[in-house]
Amino acid sequence: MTPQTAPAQAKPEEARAVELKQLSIRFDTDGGEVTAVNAISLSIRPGEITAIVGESGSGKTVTARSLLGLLPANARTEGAVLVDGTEVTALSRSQLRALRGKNAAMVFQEPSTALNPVYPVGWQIAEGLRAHRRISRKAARSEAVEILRQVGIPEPEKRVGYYPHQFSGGQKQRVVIAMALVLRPSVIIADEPTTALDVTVQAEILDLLRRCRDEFGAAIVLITHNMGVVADLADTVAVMYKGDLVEQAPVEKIFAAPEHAYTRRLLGAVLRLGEGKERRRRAAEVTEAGTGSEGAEQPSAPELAVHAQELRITYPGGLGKPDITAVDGVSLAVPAGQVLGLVGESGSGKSTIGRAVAGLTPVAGGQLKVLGRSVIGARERQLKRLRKDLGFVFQDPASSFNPLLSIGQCLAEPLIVSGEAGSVNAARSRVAELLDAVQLPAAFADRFPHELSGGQRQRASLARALALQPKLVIADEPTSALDVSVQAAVLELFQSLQRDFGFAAIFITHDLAVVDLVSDQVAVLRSGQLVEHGPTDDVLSDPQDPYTQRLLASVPVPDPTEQRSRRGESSPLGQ
Amino acid sequence: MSATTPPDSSTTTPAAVPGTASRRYSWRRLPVIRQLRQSVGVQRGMLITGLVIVGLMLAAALLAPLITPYGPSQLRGEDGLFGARQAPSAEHWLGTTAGGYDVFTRTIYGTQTALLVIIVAVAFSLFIGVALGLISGYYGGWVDRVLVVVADAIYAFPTLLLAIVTAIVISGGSSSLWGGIMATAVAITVVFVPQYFRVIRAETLRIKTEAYVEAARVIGTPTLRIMVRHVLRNATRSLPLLVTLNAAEAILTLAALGFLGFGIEPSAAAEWGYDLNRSVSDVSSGIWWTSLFPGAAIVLMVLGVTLVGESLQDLADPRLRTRRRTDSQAPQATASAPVSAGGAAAGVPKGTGPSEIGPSS
Amino acid sequence: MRHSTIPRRSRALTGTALAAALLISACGGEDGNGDEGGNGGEEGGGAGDILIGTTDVKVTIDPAGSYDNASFLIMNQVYPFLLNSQPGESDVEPDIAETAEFTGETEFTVTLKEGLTFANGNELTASDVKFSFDRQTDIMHENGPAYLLSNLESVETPDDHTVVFHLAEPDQTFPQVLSSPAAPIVDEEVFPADELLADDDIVAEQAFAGPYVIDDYSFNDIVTLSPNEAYEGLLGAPENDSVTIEYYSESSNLRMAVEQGDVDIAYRTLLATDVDDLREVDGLNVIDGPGGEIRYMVFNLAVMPYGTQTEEADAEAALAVRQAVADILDREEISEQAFLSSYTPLYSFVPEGLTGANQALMELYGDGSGGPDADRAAERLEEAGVETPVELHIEYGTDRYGEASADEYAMIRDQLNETGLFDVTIQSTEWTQFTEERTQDIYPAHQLGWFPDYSDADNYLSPFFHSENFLANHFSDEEIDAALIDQVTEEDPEEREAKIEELQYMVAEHLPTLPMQQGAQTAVTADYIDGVVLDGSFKFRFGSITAE
Amino acid sequence: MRYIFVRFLLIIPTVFILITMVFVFMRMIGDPITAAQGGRLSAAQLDDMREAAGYNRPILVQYVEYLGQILRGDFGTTISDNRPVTEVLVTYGTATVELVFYGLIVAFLIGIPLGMIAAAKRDRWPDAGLRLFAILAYATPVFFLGLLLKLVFSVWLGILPTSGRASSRTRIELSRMEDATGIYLIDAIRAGDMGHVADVLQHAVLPATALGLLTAGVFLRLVRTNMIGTLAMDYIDTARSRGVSEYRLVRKHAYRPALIPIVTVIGMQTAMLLGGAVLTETTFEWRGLGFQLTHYLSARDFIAVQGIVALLAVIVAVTNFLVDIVVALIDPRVRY
Repeated sequence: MTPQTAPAQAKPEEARAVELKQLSIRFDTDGGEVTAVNAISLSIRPGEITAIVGESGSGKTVTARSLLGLLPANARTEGAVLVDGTEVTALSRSQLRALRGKNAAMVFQEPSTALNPVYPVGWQIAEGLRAHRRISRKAARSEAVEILRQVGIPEPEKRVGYYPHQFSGGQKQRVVIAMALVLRPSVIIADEPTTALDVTVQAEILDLLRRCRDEFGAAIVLITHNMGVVADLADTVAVMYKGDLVEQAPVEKIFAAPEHAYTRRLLGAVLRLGEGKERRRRAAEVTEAGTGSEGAEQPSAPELAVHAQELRITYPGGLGKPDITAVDGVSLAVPAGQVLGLVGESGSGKSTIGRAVAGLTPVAGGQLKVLGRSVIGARERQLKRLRKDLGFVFQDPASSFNPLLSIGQCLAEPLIVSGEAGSVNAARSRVAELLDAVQLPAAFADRFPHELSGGQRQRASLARALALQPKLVIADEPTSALDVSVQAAVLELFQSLQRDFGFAAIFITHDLAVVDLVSDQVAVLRSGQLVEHGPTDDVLSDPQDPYTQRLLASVPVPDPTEQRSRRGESSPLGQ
Repeated sequence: MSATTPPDSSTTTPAAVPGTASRRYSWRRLPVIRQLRQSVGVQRGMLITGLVIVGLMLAAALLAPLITPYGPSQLRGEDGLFGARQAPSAEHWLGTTAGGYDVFTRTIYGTQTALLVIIVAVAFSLFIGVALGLISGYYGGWVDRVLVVVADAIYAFPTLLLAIVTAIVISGGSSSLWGGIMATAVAITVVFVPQYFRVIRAETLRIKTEAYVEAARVIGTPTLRIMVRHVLRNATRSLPLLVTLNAAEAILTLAALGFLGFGIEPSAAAEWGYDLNRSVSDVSSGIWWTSLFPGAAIVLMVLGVTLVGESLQDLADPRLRTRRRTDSQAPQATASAPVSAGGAAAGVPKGTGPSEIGPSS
Repeated sequence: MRHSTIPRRSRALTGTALAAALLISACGGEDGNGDEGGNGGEEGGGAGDILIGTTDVKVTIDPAGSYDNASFLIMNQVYPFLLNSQPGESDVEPDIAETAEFTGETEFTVTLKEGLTFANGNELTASDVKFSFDRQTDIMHENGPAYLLSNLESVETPDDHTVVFHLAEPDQTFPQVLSSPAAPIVDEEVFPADELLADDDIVAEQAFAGPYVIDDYSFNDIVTLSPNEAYEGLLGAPENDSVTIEYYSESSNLRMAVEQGDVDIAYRTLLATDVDDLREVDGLNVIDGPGGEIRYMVFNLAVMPYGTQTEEADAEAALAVRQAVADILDREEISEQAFLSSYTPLYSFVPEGLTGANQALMELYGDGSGGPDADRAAERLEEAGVETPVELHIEYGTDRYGEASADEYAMIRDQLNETGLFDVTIQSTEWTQFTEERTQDIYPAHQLGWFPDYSDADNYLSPFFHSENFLANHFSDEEIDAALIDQVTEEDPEEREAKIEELQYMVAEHLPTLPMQQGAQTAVTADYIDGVVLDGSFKFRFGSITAE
Repeated sequence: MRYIFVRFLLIIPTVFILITMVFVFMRMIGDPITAAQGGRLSAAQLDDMREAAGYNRPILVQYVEYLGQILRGDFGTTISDNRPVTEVLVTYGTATVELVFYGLIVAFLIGIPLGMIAAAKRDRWPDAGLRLFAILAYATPVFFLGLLLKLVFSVWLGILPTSGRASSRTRIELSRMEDATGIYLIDAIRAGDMGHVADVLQHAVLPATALGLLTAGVFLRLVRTNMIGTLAMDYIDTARSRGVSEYRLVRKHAYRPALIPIVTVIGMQTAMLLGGAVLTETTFEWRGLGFQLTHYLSARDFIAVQGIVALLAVIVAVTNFLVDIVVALIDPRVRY
């Protein structure tokens, strides 16, 4: 099937795929009216990819949904939304239905929930066709097969009858995109289409989206918070901040010369691979200058904080099924006072290793020594001594605090359990110190976890991990749930704390830029096996393993020019 | 920010950053009151109706001696026996029963019996069910497996039969007030423990993997402390619904046992099911007052309790909750509104669907 | 005393129609909706098909395995007895026997009629008779009536038509035993000697020699009977074409069924309220008969107030307490309110309608005419030095003796407490538990009821008041023991009647039990039904029923 | 297949536990001899009979003996009325199954459409009314509802029979049929007499309504909650963004996933219906297992009670098993 649409350039300059005029969106909530989008105006040309960027709560998703009239009942809209020249807000239900899918289609963030689990994907694709055209079942099916082939699903004839759960995450997202493409819409709205995916898969999906524009001539509205993705894909960028549209410009201009202060701040917080080397060098100088910081002097500190040999960790399988091996024969070491970055995609076993070191997951085989003690087969009583010297920072700041206890109570918990404080009141001063160490006001002790923002909670989480002055801290994706700017601040705090307290750390993450920033050493994991292990600079600048190389290549660089040239080098996306 | 975060993570919105000091122990955070303040429209109507009915029943139980002209087992007034099956009159507002008791008096006093059964039954099932569920969910292993199979087996047991057998075993078949109440309560407990067990076990399994429990384990918190302070306290969110269901079921079982003749002796206490049983034969004789009032009392009581339970469940589940329509409060005032632990802070539950997304992206 | 019209003594054979006419109480008269149900009387010619509804639960129709009203109701129609009573009579005469008489103090000889057969063609001989009685005692089934035969030592068959029963002790009630549930004659070629036979097999084998055979049999649901051509006994050939018995579980449903014409006759057991209502319904007749059932209260002489096992044991005071209770209770009031007169006051141990019954308690206690007398009770207690109020706990069983038990005992409590002389508490216990505990000296006083095994006054005396009585209430009196044996061996009927009356006065002085109420039999029929006879034999015979 | 097999094996422990529980319970509450003869025999006589029947032996011995019997496929003969337990189960089991089946039909016919309406009209007055109806259905005891139904439809209006499974004439004819199934409706249809069919159906209306309304209330609430939940799912939005009509969203996309939890609770509902059947059967003279059970229980007939409970347990367990299979059919994710 050849694209029928004329190239974007053929359209007159005035043509607009999407036009927002003074759009305001407000919500009626339990607590009153909340303004989500504040009088924004925006226009998107056909055949162009426009990225809307911003942090949580900036109103970018609401804006995108308003294009299809998909706002909840408690939303009230002012201003105009024009899609393909049609005023969306004034449409009747049936007119709206005719518009949806045909003029504009949507790609959602989470492919696994965007597909109805009880129907085959072919059925779901055909459904869109049949909703807009009179078409026989057979014809709809063959169109479904064709579109699946075009989005790169192997064996589409067979897989058109598969159910969603029979596809991998990346394939599901391809199916979702196929569903959007099949009606040849002039606008595709993609809401964080790659956030739930691994880096390597993300690269493939981004490529597919680019083809959507090139081959199908669709205008794409891309909602994202990832500046790398923006640099990779977008033609134009619109920056939103707390419901306002603060800046709209071509992508090169945004990256090269951001005008608005917020845009500058946003870009400034973006981490780039390779920056770490420089920072590390500077940091090393500082440490040398201030010789004999606390941690280094501990005489009893063993040479290796963590020493794993041929580590094997399994999870019990279901009824009558073999155990699942999560980690298989991994050997690694973390010297005292050093930070090991543990990198890998989802399912690589990185978190499992972290949990095993903390004694949260039993080890099936191999050897694991933590701070000089073997934790394999150790009883809870024996582990208890060790636990005083361990700190753990969890990924999700929302769930790592008991919602019913105040921050003060949470921070006092380790002190009470270890016997250092008798009660929450007795621990008050120490809690205040801890809060101060993570740059939070002491008054926060009386607040409840849900009253803190994500970044504040992650700081508190750090404070809790440090309460007993541990010799080893395990940080499991501590920043992956945070906004870019918050992430930068938390990472900075982590580094300075690590310098001050001198603890060894295992830093688990999927983000290579973060590893680059914080770690002295890197271990790369893939499907439970160690692929590469060495000093950060060596691994990142000169990866030996092909997987590490591919991983590095897949990370989009937050610089449109560089990214464009990189894309030229790397092989175009085959299947 | 991402769909993988559970609903409680929605508080990164600016609105949630509090501007006022702690309000931890305010009465507004008390269970039912908090929900009452949260509710709107139909849901509020349901909740209030339920609360009013339950309140009236409570009042009837406590003030029974003041409201009623006679005692529940009184057969004789100043002019001798009341007489059986007397039609409603000035002396007997709702007539008299086949046994010659005053229907109004017995209907009112019936609330006392019903409430006693509810209290004892709920206390028993709650305590045992929660303890077993907690242990089973937290420790797992063979204890868990055995308990699950046993709970499932009890579930498959016809409840009423179980209740009858338990009633005979417990009270030795005797029909004293406490014998009857304990029998019903234990019977209800046997039936309901599996339900508490299931719910608490499921919650425990969920909470056990929550980061804050792991955080507690990492610092070496003793197991009992984890179970009580972290798991149990957070596992109680479905309990209000279960408790009300349990209460409603207790009333119905008491009535069913009474109806089948395993209940409480009429001179020991007033019990609706028993009175209803005795009135079955009256209906065909055109004597309606002996069955209608005790029957209506059962329905009303169960209705009230269930309305409260259903509304609480609706309010706890963001999917089912109706949001308040326009309100004069300014947006920033949301911060001082009570915020549920369920995370519907400022009414902006996380994007699970179009009807729920708010001003976040 | 609705049933007082029943002739006490058997006379010559009167026509069944006459007896029925005597028994049927004033009928509702006008033609109501009699044919609405379409169940009776539509086939011209014959006396039609009769539909009877009952709430009694049947156990089995094997005579060795059941001892209950519902099972016996069927057995009465399908099995032959050596001795039986005519409708309207309570005294027995030969049924399939030619003669039956005492041929010695402990020897009873029966000769059978010639040429008797079962419906399946098997001959009915003396050997079948011996088999039937031996089988009862061999199986000794837990639900069976075998212990009624405990006085029977052996059965002898000198020839095919003669049966000789050898008794252990002299017993004038034995002829009655031969018409009791222990005595149906069964086919030895069909029934196994040492175990029960399933109902369906009995029906399939047609092992019947009574007036009817069973055509259709659906357990505790529907049973259809049709006349047995082979029957040549006392009761004669049935006057109807068939009888169907339908079983109900709720008496209210039975009531509606008879009211709406779904059944022609409702028999056992309608609630008093329903019977009361149905008396007023056009097109229905209510037929009353004497009931052998009695309700009474048992005092445990060991644990009642001042009982032998209590701290302040005092036989005099204990007796005074019992007598005071007898003085105070107002049976009439209870009968009217709790039972709507479906039970009538009982003033002796032997219920009215049986040979030898009197009203001993009426003379001895209360106001002398059956009413209560609290002052007399107060005097009695004071004389015996009893402190008032006397604390007394009375237990009653649920279900077994009807739901109205609760009302009955609530009223007893109310009447006793009202005088200020007593502080009575009552409580009910589920039947099986109750009956287990009643012999364990737990209840100071408790409820019981009695259905007779056969229509003889002794059945209301010996089991209760002999030293080895089944009540286990620690009552024992040598004089009474002797008197009991004396009356049961007395061969002269007049003499025996006098001794029984005397015995009732003796027991009434001691009051180990307190008679309360006597039951009545009631049937409600459509007004096109005739020939329903309820009499002192407590057997309901279907053969005399006709539908117009 | 393996999943089905393993799932099937799980029925065994459930039934075993129940049998054991009933065995122990029954031995705690007295024996059939006392129940039958306690009112007329002395304690010594009773003891002799108990001894003869073997009820005085240690409970463990009796239990092992009982298990042995069951393993040999011998469920015994009822003590109180001398009938093979298997026969009791077949006769009354079919009646109960028939009643529960009618009840489920009523529950489906009323509960599911009303639940969908309530979900669609969420938080408006039809919803409020329907929810109130659902709660009332739950709050009204079966025996009270039965009483009211009988009062209105039989006593006042006289349009429906008060009790029984069929009129006696029908019952007699059906019981005369050879190889009768015991399920009256089937038998009546096979007999080919429309009068009988009508009669059977007329008798079924009130009991089925009384029993079914309760479950209808449960279904209504469940359908409503699940529909609301499902309608909030992402894939509904995805479909909506493709221009799928709202009607189709409800009918095709929300309905089937929302049905899964309902199918799941049918297992539990069956247990509940069987329990409720005790009261319905008593109220409406429906000679089924529940009705018989109370009777056997008061007679302390161990054998009969154990047999009936075992059958009920098997029915519930098998229903749960079938439910799991059906869920697997509806929900592709569960398939193996």
